[in-house]
Amino acid sequence: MIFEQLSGNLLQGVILGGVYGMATMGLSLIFGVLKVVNVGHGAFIMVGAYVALTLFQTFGVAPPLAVPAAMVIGMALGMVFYYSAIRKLLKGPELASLLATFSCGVILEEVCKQLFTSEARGYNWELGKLDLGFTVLPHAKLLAFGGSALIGILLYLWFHKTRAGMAMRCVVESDEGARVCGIDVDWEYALSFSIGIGLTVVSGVLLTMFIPVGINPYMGGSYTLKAFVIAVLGGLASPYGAFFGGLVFGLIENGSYTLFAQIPGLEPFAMTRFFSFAMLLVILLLRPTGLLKAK
Amino acid sequence: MMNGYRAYLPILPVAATYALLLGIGVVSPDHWQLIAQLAFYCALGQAFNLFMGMTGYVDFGYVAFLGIGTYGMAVSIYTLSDKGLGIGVVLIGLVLAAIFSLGLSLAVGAVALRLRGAYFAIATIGVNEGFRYLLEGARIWNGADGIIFSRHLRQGVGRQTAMALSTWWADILVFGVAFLAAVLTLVYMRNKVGYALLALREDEDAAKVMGINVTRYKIIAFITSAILAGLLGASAWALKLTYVYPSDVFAIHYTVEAIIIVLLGGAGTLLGPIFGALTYGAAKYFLAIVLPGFQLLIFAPVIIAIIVLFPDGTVGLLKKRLRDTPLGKFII
Amino acid sequence: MPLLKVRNVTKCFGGLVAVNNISLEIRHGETLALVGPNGAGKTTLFNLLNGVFPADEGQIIFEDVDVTHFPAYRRAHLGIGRTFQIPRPFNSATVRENIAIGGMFGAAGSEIDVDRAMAMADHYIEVMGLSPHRDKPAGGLTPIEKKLVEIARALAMKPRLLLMDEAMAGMNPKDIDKMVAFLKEIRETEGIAIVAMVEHIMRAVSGLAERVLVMHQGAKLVDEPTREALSDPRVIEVYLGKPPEADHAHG
Amino acid sequence: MKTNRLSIGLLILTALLCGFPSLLPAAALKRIVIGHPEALSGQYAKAGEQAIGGIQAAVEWVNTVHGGVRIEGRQIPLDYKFYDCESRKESVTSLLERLITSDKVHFTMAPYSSGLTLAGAPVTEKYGMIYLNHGGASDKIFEQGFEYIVQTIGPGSQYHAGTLEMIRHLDPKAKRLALAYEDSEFARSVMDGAEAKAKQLGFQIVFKRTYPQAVADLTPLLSDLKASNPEIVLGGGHFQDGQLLNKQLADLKINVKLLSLIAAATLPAFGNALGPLAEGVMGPSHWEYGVTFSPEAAQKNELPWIGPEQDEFVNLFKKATGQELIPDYHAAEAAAAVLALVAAVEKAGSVDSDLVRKAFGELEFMSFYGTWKIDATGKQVGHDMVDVQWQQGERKIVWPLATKTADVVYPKPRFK
Repeated sequence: MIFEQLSGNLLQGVILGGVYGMATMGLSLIFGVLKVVNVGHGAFIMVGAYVALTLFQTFGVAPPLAVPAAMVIGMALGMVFYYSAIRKLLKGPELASLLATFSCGVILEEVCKQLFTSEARGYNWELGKLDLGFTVLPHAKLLAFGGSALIGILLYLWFHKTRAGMAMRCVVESDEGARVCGIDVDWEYALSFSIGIGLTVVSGVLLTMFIPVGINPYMGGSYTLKAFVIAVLGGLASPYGAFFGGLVFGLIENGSYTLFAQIPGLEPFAMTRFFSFAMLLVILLLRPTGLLKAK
Repeated sequence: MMNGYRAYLPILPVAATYALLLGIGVVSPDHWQLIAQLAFYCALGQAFNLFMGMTGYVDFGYVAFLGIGTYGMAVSIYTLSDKGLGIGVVLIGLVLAAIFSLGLSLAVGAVALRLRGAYFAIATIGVNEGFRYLLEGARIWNGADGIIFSRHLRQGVGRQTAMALSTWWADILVFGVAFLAAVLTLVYMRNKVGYALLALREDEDAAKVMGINVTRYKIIAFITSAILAGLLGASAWALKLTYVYPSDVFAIHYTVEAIIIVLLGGAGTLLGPIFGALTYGAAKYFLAIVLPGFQLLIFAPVIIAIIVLFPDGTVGLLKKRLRDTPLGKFII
Repeated sequence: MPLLKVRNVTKCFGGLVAVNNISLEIRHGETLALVGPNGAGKTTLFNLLNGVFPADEGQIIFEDVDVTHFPAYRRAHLGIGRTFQIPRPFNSATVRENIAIGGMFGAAGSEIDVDRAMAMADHYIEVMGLSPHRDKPAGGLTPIEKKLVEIARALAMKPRLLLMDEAMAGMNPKDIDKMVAFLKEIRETEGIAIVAMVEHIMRAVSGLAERVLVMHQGAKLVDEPTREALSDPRVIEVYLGKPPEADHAHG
Repeated sequence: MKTNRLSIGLLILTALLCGFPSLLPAAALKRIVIGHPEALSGQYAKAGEQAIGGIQAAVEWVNTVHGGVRIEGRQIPLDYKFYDCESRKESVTSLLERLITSDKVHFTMAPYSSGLTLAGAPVTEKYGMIYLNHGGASDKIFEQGFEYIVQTIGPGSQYHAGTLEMIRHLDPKAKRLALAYEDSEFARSVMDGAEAKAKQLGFQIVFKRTYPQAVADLTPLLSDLKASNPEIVLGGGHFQDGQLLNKQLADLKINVKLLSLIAAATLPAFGNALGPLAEGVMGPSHWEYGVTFSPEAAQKNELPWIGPEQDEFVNLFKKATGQELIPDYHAAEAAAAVLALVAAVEKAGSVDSDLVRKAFGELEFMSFYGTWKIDATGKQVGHDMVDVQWQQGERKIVWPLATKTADVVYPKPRFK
């Protein structure tokens, strides 16, 4: 019984973890290139959720087809925030960029509150379910997982097979080196910030395929915190590390629930959160480069 | 000291500001709660600045110290109010708040202070959230139910005293914390601690080579700042509001407010947090009255504009400008 | 009884041996020039001597104390001072404060309070000719001035051994002569041993150092009195023969 | 000293702006003012907006239909003043005090939620001023010995009493009950109440677990719940978590005979968000459009009737908010609190809080919201809740039988 439940939870965890991983890639990309922690991360996920919701409800666009629109909107938002705020703070203390990204998130939340009210919304897009006996997987979830994996692979190919991607990788390794090689570092910053935001908004679309309800302007906060843990699992500066970090995170969150549930007197769900943050600290201390990377 | 009292002159504007605030509150008791809220922001800014401003380390989980301080006071009143200690429960509460925040800061410091920059910020967020969910998950101190102890306070000290504690003495304590934080900031600045912190803020590796035991000084600042936060939580959140929910007192939003206050005024300055707190507190209060529901929409872009245009903060800027004028010795 | 004794010290980064099995001794009050091409491992050796990072192997003994595992600040307390190749003053602090910080926390630190440190700072400001800049933030100075501040800060630490990383790079010959004279005087009056890292300026080497230690690819190539070293064919080869491997090593 | 001069200037400005009204001499009672620090932003914004709309509707009714508050043969207009407390505890105290001292309000209302209600209590107690609690359901508020809090929303422990009685009525054999709810003081007091009631009625609690606030995925909890094989699930806590719970029960094909969710399921947003998945889901509500309280019913129960009838209230609410919106229970209970206040003030013949508090104690009436009565601590004991069920995209009242607008669908339709 417990074993069945545990395997069901772990499978669900991997699927959810894949989407979480995708939702963290943008954060890691931005940190990797600009060394800026986007504290307003969750708000961009929220924007993606509203993009999917609005396109579906107003124009009947199926959520997967909202991905390109989300990418465009996200990149545009990224450019706007980069050139109006982030760019001038790159050389300043951490404090300034932390507060600025947080404020960007607040602006988005408040604008969305004015546009959509603070009511929790949702949409209904049923594709059927896959019943495995020990657990049930709706097709929409599988599609979201597949989409996340695909985007992860595309990002990888872009980084490794295109000139633009390789230029960005140079900047991750060393600003100075990239400058010497004739790469316009400032433009790479702008581009990666905007791609990072674009990916995050896209992940918001995919997340609604997973959970199409409860969409509200303040939904992002808990995703920001999760993304921090996942990013650290993946090494903070590595977008695909983040993807695998997501998988690990999903496994741990869902797996540890079953274990904590065996201990009387505990609230297992809250303990899983405690566990994930405790893990964050341990990893930061022992393996700040993430779980996957050697050295 | 060679400079003697002159080095401590900048405490005068601080004392004057707090005296003025208190004076307004006493003359016009109608505005006491507003004054109290401003004092809370002053204390929050001063206490946060003592670590963040002086070391440059951004503790994004700072609110955890306020939270655990709140619990210190709550636990004391909740469990000891029927022991006939009278007002003693409040004193024990303050001591517990200090001990709890000291303990937590030692634990956090041992782990997180090994990290730098963004890693430190993320680790401290992790501490705050992790601690909150530990309380909820393991049902420590009633877990998510929190502690509601209004009745206990009243039973312990009597109805009139309880009311006076919540609506007057709690706020006086907040003033006390704010002033104590300012005094400690200045004392640190004028002593070796301050120079060590200045050096490590600028260049931690060079500071080590100069013979500075950076870990030691970081922990001194961290603990001082944490204990002040614990006392602040015990007075402004526990004694004043007489209840505590974990979701309320571990809310990351208060850390952000502390950052805003310090940044508005100027990180690492003595007067900056006060100026930041008064501007922020007053603006927030009036916006809530004039444009209810739109405060954040107005605040967020203004904050971005301020950090882009005045990265040193207002007092930081003044300090630079006034360095060579007679006023310079007051403005630090 | 030497001031500093280094025995078979090695430091690797990944697969790269930055410092390879080096031994050396420094006597009280002596001046040693550490020379070698870019990437020879000189800065790494400095970092090992003052504890920026620990050695992988070997032993470092300073005045009878085994400091191999001491962190940087404790070595500073014992009397090892240091300047950096690219000056690293505390930018927002004034020149006076910068120098005073050296006094407050250096070798004599435990007995020196803020006021005494400030008085010491005033002394070195005078000596280094920095008086016009006394109350200016160090971040706003020229590179040369920053270098002087850094030397003053290191001297205020009252070290018995001063490690100077490219202290004279970028100076004109006149300033170099002045600096050499100054260092000689300091050495006499304060009894400091100096290890000066120099890349190219032979003028400084010959004027200041009694002994030259030449490093090449992480290893000790030559350790002999200045006069012999300057005419040693191996040294000349290192500089003029341009061995191709030198470019690959990190220093 | 530039900074200081600036801050002094700022303070003087502050003092002037707040101080002026308080310097004016007290005039004869021209208006009666209710002051309210309500949550218009932050996590309780939605409930706060509803409450303000409901209060404005009630005030409008008092002034235009009722002709003002009747004291000593005069009819005094009612005024309502609110500020945004941003769902934050520290703002509640300063705004309350401003309302009491600068704005010279006569009565105060608490913001939505138990926590914010508690935050303001020390201030209103200090000033000895009536503090109308429209959205703080925690029973613990009334164990603290506050003297001026008057509750209109029903206490949390009673939320599921009717639901469980209904199940007993419909299905005497149903036994296996699961509780899955948000880890908050409010949801806990609801579920502890439900547990006690359920045991009394012979149910067996097969599952009782919480999930943290702001949860994004409930799958592990729900797999655990599924393993306990329940017939009835009671749960929820706030708004989005209830939607999530329903959606993920459907995802995991966990079918039960009855699903009742507190808070979330009683709001229009629930049906909009979930569509067909909401079918058959229930929720306990303090009030629902379609309840059949009327002046006639009041007469039958020998209770005085106060306030607008239901449709009248809905129209006033739409006018106040400027939106084509059916009010939910947050609006209704806030409006009912105002009606209770008017009744109490008229009974006391004074705006003195002590006299009015005494009148509250003796007050018992019916309005569109239902019956109203408090006990000695100020806790609401006279109001019965209704149970609503989503049927064909609409909320129908299915319990108690006397007020039902549709028959309950039991067991609920299965998830496909």
